[in-house]
Amino acid sequence: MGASGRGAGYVATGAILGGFVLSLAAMICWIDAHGVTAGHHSDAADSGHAVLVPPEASETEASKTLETRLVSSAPIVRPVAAADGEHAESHDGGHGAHSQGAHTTTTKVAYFDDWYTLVGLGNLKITIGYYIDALTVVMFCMITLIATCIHFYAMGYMHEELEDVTDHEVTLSNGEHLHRKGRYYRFFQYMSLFCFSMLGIVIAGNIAMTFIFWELVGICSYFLIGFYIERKSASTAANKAFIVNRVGDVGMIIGLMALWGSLGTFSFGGEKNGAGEIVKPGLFEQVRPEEEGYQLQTPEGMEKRAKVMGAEDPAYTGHLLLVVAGLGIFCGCVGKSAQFPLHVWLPDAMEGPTPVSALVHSATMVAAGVFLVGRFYPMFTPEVLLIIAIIGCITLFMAATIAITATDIKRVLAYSTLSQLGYMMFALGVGGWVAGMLHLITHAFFKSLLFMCSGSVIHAVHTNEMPQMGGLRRKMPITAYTMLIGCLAIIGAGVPTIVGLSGYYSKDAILAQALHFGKNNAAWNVMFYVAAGGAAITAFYMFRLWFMTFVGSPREQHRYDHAHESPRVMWMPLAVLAFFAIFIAMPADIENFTNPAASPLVQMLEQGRPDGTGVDFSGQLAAVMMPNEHGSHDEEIHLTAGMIAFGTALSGLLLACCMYWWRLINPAEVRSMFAPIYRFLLNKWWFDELYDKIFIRPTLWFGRCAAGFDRGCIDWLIDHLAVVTRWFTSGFDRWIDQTFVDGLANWIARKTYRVGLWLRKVQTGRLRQYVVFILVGTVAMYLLATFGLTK
Amino acid sequence: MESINWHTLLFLLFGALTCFFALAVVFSANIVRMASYLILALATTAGLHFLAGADFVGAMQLVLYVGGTLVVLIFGVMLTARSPFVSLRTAGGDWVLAALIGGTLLVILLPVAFQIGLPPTDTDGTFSDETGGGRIASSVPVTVPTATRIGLGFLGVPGDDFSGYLLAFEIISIHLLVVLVGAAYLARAKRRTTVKNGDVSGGS
Amino acid sequence: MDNPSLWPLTILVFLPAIGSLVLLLLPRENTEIIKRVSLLITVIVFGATVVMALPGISGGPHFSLSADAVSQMQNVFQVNWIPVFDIQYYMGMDGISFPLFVLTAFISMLAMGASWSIKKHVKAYCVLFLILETGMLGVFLALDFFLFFVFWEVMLLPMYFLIGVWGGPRREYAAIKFFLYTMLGGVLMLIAILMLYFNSDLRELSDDQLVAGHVIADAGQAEAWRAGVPSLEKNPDAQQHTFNILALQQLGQHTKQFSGSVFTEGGKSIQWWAFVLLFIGFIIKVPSVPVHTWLPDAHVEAPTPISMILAGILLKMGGYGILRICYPICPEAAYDLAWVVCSVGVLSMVYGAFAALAQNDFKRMVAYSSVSHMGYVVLGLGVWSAVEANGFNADYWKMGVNGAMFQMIAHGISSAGMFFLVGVIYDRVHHRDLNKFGGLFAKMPVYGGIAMVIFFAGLGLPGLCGFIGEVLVVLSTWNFSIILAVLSAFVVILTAAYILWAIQRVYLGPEYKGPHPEALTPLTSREWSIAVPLCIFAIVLGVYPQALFNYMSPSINHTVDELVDWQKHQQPSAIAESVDPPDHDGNVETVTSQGKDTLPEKRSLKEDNEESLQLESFGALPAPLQATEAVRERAPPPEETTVVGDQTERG
Amino acid sequence: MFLEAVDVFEKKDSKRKAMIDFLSQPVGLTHYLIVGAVMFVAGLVCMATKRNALGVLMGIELVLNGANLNFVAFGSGFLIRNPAYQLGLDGQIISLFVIVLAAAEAAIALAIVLNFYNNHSTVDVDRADELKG
Repeated sequence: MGASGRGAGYVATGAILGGFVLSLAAMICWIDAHGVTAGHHSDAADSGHAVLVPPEASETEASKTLETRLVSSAPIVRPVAAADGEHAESHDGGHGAHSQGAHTTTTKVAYFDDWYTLVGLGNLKITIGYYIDALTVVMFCMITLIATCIHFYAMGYMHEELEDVTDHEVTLSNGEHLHRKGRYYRFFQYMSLFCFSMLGIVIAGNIAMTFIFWELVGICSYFLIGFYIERKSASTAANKAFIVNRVGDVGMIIGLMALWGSLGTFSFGGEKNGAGEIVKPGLFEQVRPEEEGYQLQTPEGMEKRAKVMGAEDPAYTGHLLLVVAGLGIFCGCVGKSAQFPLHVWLPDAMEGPTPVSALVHSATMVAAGVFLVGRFYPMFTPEVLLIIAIIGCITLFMAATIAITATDIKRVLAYSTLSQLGYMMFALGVGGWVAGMLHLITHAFFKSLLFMCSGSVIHAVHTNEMPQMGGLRRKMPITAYTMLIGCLAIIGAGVPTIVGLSGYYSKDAILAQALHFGKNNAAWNVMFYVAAGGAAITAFYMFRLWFMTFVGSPREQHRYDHAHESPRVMWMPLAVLAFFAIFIAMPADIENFTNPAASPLVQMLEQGRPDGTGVDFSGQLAAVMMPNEHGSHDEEIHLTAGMIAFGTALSGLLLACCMYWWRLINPAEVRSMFAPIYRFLLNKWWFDELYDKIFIRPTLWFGRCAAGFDRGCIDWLIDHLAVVTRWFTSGFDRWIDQTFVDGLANWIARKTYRVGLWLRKVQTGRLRQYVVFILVGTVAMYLLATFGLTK
Repeated sequence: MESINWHTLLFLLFGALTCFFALAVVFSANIVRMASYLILALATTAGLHFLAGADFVGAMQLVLYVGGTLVVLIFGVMLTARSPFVSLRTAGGDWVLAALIGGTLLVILLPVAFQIGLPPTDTDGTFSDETGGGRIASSVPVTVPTATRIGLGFLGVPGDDFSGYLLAFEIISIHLLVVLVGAAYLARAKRRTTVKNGDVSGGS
Repeated sequence: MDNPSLWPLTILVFLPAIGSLVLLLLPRENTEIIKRVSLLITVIVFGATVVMALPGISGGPHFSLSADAVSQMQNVFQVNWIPVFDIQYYMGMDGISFPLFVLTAFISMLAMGASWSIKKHVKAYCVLFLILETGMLGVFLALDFFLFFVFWEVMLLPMYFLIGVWGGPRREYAAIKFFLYTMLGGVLMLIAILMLYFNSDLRELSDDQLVAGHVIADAGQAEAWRAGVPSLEKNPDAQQHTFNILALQQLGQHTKQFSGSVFTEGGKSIQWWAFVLLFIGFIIKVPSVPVHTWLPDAHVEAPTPISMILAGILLKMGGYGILRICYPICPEAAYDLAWVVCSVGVLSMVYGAFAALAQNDFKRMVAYSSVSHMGYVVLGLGVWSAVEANGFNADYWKMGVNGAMFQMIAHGISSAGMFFLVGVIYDRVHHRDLNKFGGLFAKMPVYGGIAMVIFFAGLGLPGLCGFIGEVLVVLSTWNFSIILAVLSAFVVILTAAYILWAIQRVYLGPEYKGPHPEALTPLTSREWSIAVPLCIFAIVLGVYPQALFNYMSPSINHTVDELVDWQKHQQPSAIAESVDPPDHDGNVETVTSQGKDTLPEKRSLKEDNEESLQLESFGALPAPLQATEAVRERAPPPEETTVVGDQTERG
Repeated sequence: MFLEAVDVFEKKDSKRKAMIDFLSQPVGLTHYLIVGAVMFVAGLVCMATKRNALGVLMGIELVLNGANLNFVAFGSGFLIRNPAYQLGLDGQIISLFVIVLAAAEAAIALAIVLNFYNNHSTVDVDRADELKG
């Protein structure tokens, strides 16, 4: 293998690096055209750029990052937005001055068109296209940057695969360990395919294309989780991941059907004809028409569909269809983002190599669900958003509690990922679009950092079990301190109201919005407290992890002795990511330094905010009011939420210090004190067992029933029909002779004899039984005479 | 308030006693007690016969049944009353079966008793002049001796409410004779076969 | 009649049969030559079909993609065969049959290539195989019902022997089961054919319809044709029966000939019974639950190439028959029973997937997956979502039918591939127990990679052929029935489960657990050259499905449009209700009486139809005299015949 | 208080009155038939359940007596006034015959039982299954 395998790594890394460079260029173009923060471009000429500068450059580059596999038929790129001066100005002013609701009527900038028609049947088209707005640009940069880091890292981490590998986790039937060829090249092949698919989701111009790439990232994830195909646990985890994702996809398909059946298009922005005119309004336009000031309304198509269905109240049923569509799409996101109740696959997915965990199962793919919720945000009714919030809330709490007891370092991180994804969903659900997206970005950085640090540790000590580590800080300082940065970022460490790590900004925004939501919907106020409590738990388990791994005395001297700092190709990416984990969300503006909203990232995201989602709006079916996100920037709310977040995180951190650093509290005692809860958490709330009982076994049982029904019932019937027929036809003559002619006499004789024998049994010779017979006979005759004869 | 009808009271007494003893026969396990209850049951039946105006039959019941047949039976009891046979237990299943069938029969018979005992309807013209119909007897029964008329009947002289029974009477007489001879023959001791069959029974 | 396509198509269809005659002359011992000759013949056939398919090539019959021809029947030829019964040697192709025709040639070629592992009675095998191919090709081209039936049965017998002689241990059982099932289907079909035949009367068609039914070449010949047959007025009983499928379609859609009751007055109509009989016959072939049990046995016992043929082509005939025959000839019954069709489809999908989950035999698993995948086809054909309420919008139905047709082709590729892949390892290790495999990926990496592509195509992964058909069918179902749509969506979980589980058990894992591990050698070049084209097609159709839709869609849409036209004529209540009653109160009388009086004289049937339509629309008005009659005759639109006019005279 | 007492008294009184009414009713055929039925059924149950041969005999006596009682009742002029429905003296005569035959039967049966006892040393009828087919 050797050189050629290494070549695969170079090619893949080079490609993704190129992708990053192009994304960066695209971002620069974007900023050039539309500005980072509108507030810094106060002159109208600059904002006029949006129209004047033909954005082909950014366009083609963005498409190139798709590794240019799709033939772009020279798309005519035009901003949909009528970005005339007035709009742009109010847009700018709105963000810069951070005034509430000012941007509600502005139209966000988005470029979209179709490249390629996959299936075109008359009016109905399934296409491959693009939809580019600020969110897309930011996501592109984030994904390619992290992917580049991880590719570099993987070149170091996977070097064993360059030569023949002995897999110590697989024991053959002859007792030896498996010896196989290295699969370095295949790893990078899958990684590249994954990056392609992931970018495809981000750039997708319609929900069907999203679905296509959705499935593709699913299959890449399947390959990567099951990378060690010889390990039974790995292939099982891969199957589990794919199948659980498919469960979510069913919901997504249902959502697609609901959209397709009534609206007849999947396109986000709209379908264009050759001249670039929109011939069919996109989903967003249909749900939030520009003329209506982007207010959510039931699209015409759904009401029509409801009428066709014979609904008594088409408006109501149409709205229901919209809810179904939203919920369906969200189902897909639940599967992909491993939200409750489809979260079971993600921890198992840690069977894959650690770079995979870092890239696929923490930073990007699982975030695709959150991204889709963000992308599809205009379509969600408040009812759906409420459900999203509830699901997110459950997930963040549940996963956090499980993470407390896990001992596998990657699993702790996996559950922490779940929990953080829950935060994102929760943020989106309570109306915090920017908060959720911001957390998506920041989380991607610090979580991939954490995973890569854990990979570095695993690489050094060859175990995943934290109880076998300890004191590694001295052996591998870079890893330890970058990981510390990651931990601080994830718990949202920072000085309240002044400055903090990236997580500080995103988490504060989420909690502020949650508090804001709770203030508007008293019934759901509890979710804020759950989220705040989750922050404490997060701090606790993250530092439990860090202390157990890096602090104290080595628990296994042997492993400690062999530990070493990772090579440069591995720690360099750590440093890069650590840098971003600290600074990515920080305000760049010195004047506004303490204002979180002044961060360029936040400003960029604000640009990508879906039209019409920044205002208060309330539900039709459920009594819920989605508060305007800007309301959460209110000093009172924001300060309260920030202090609560700080306090909870600090308490969790202190508890972790007490238990694992200062050793004031013995964890074992705590464990035994809460033995039932501990068992409950250790067994992951018994979800696997539960699903096994209520889904897998019945399904297999039903499958066996179906197969058995085929053999036992249908085939049996057929076979016997055939036997009967054959018997009937072939032996018909003989049968007649034997049965009717010869047989009759024999039959009578035999039957007489039989009857005699049978009657003999009645003659027991017992006097008393005879008496009983007489009695029975008498009664029977009487009854016969009474009821039988006298009719 | 009417006065108590003593005829009814006596009937109820005797009827209840009869039923009670009959059931006692069924439910007692000991053969000697069964015999005693049977005597009492038959005796009270005789009382019922008297109350129904059948004085001769009642007397014969007492003389022949209670005095004759029962003595024969008790004789048999005493002859065979070795301890294992005094109380032979019946299996529970048999009880259940018997109770089931007996109950069914009773359920059938009792409605019949009510049906038959009830007077024909008034629309039945032949009976409309009678007071109370079939069920209601006169409150004070008039006892008419029946022995003479029965004797006449047996001698073949038909009366206004009975036929002649000379032939039947003769047949019965012959029958009794034959029975007595047969009984004597059957019951005589047969030493030889006893030993042989005793072996068989011992073996089984 | 001028039949330029007669000889080329005849030669094409019968080339395999002629080839089998040539094979008879070859010595039996020289098996290699026999196989090569057979392969050569199949390659020639496939090459010829490809030439026909390619747009740029002219000369000889080819499939035209030009706008005026693409939706129509092309390369039609008619020769009288048994004139007494108007049986013709009559073939043609359109976008529905032609892709299947090409698929047949393609899969036959690959299956012949896969036949090298056959060692027993090679000559007989090849002869039967070629006859089978002729039968299959003929079925897809035949446009005469009788001819269709003949090909259908011709195909059956070689298949019986191919399973029964060259099959596995229980081959006789499987062969007889296959035979009996298919015979049953054939018998039902025959009954239906005769029912339709004896109730048909060509004379009622208008000139245009006669042309559309290829009874006459153009409208100018109509006079001559009418002169040649007994006149309808004078000789109403001298019916001109026909086996012409296209003419029968016209009859079914434009006349009321198949709407009479069969058994009792007011009972189910002729076309209802014909539809049911034909449908049962075709779903046996598809096969759908509950008449599917021949398939697993036949597949398990059949040799690999025959499994490929079975799954790749034979199953498609059911779907083809439903689309070509059931729906256009019996539209009324089809509309009536659409929910049955769809339910059968969904049931098959769900049931097949569940059953596949429980299998331990690799081939059986694949066989059940076929049942499940073909369920999509039946479902897609059935989603008659064009109703009055949505203004007869047939877009979604068209999408379903297109999806179903695509699924047929895609399944032809993926399932043939799957069976071939199973056959490859069966040839090596001689068992198919899923639990006794493992680690094949490491031992046979190329094979493993190809298997991944094919199996994921079966799973419906985007970018591979299985996805397009499934997603189109499932998406189109929503507008027909939400419940069925949701159920069919859930099948994707089961599909993923059984395919991934099978992959895990066979290809993944540390080591091979079954017997003969030494026999697991990499693919030979022959096997490679069979598997790779399938892979390529799976990928090409997955990323460029439009290539296929260009051929199929116009014809499919044309068929669907015709049915929707029929439906519009059937449900004129919308038109009638929109008319203001008082305005036409007088008109009702006049038009009605006029219609009744003049109908016998007016023999232009097109007018007749319009007339009756008009009558129909006015008949809905509350005219006192007509009220009761109208109520009696105007039962629910799709079930009961609604035309007042010419129905009565025919009797 | 007073009212309650009256109430109680009335209740008691009504019960007593019902009792007296019942006793003042003349006896009818039904009464006899009921007693006869009870005896008959008791006899049958006795026959069916007693394993002792003499118990079975006693059951037969009960059955016969039950039948006898019916005969007498049907023949009684007190119970049935309508001559068209009564057996008259025939009933009594038949019951006399029954008594006589019962005596004869008892004698014979006893002889059989004794013989059986001599041969088998038991009176358990379940042991006498020589009639078994």
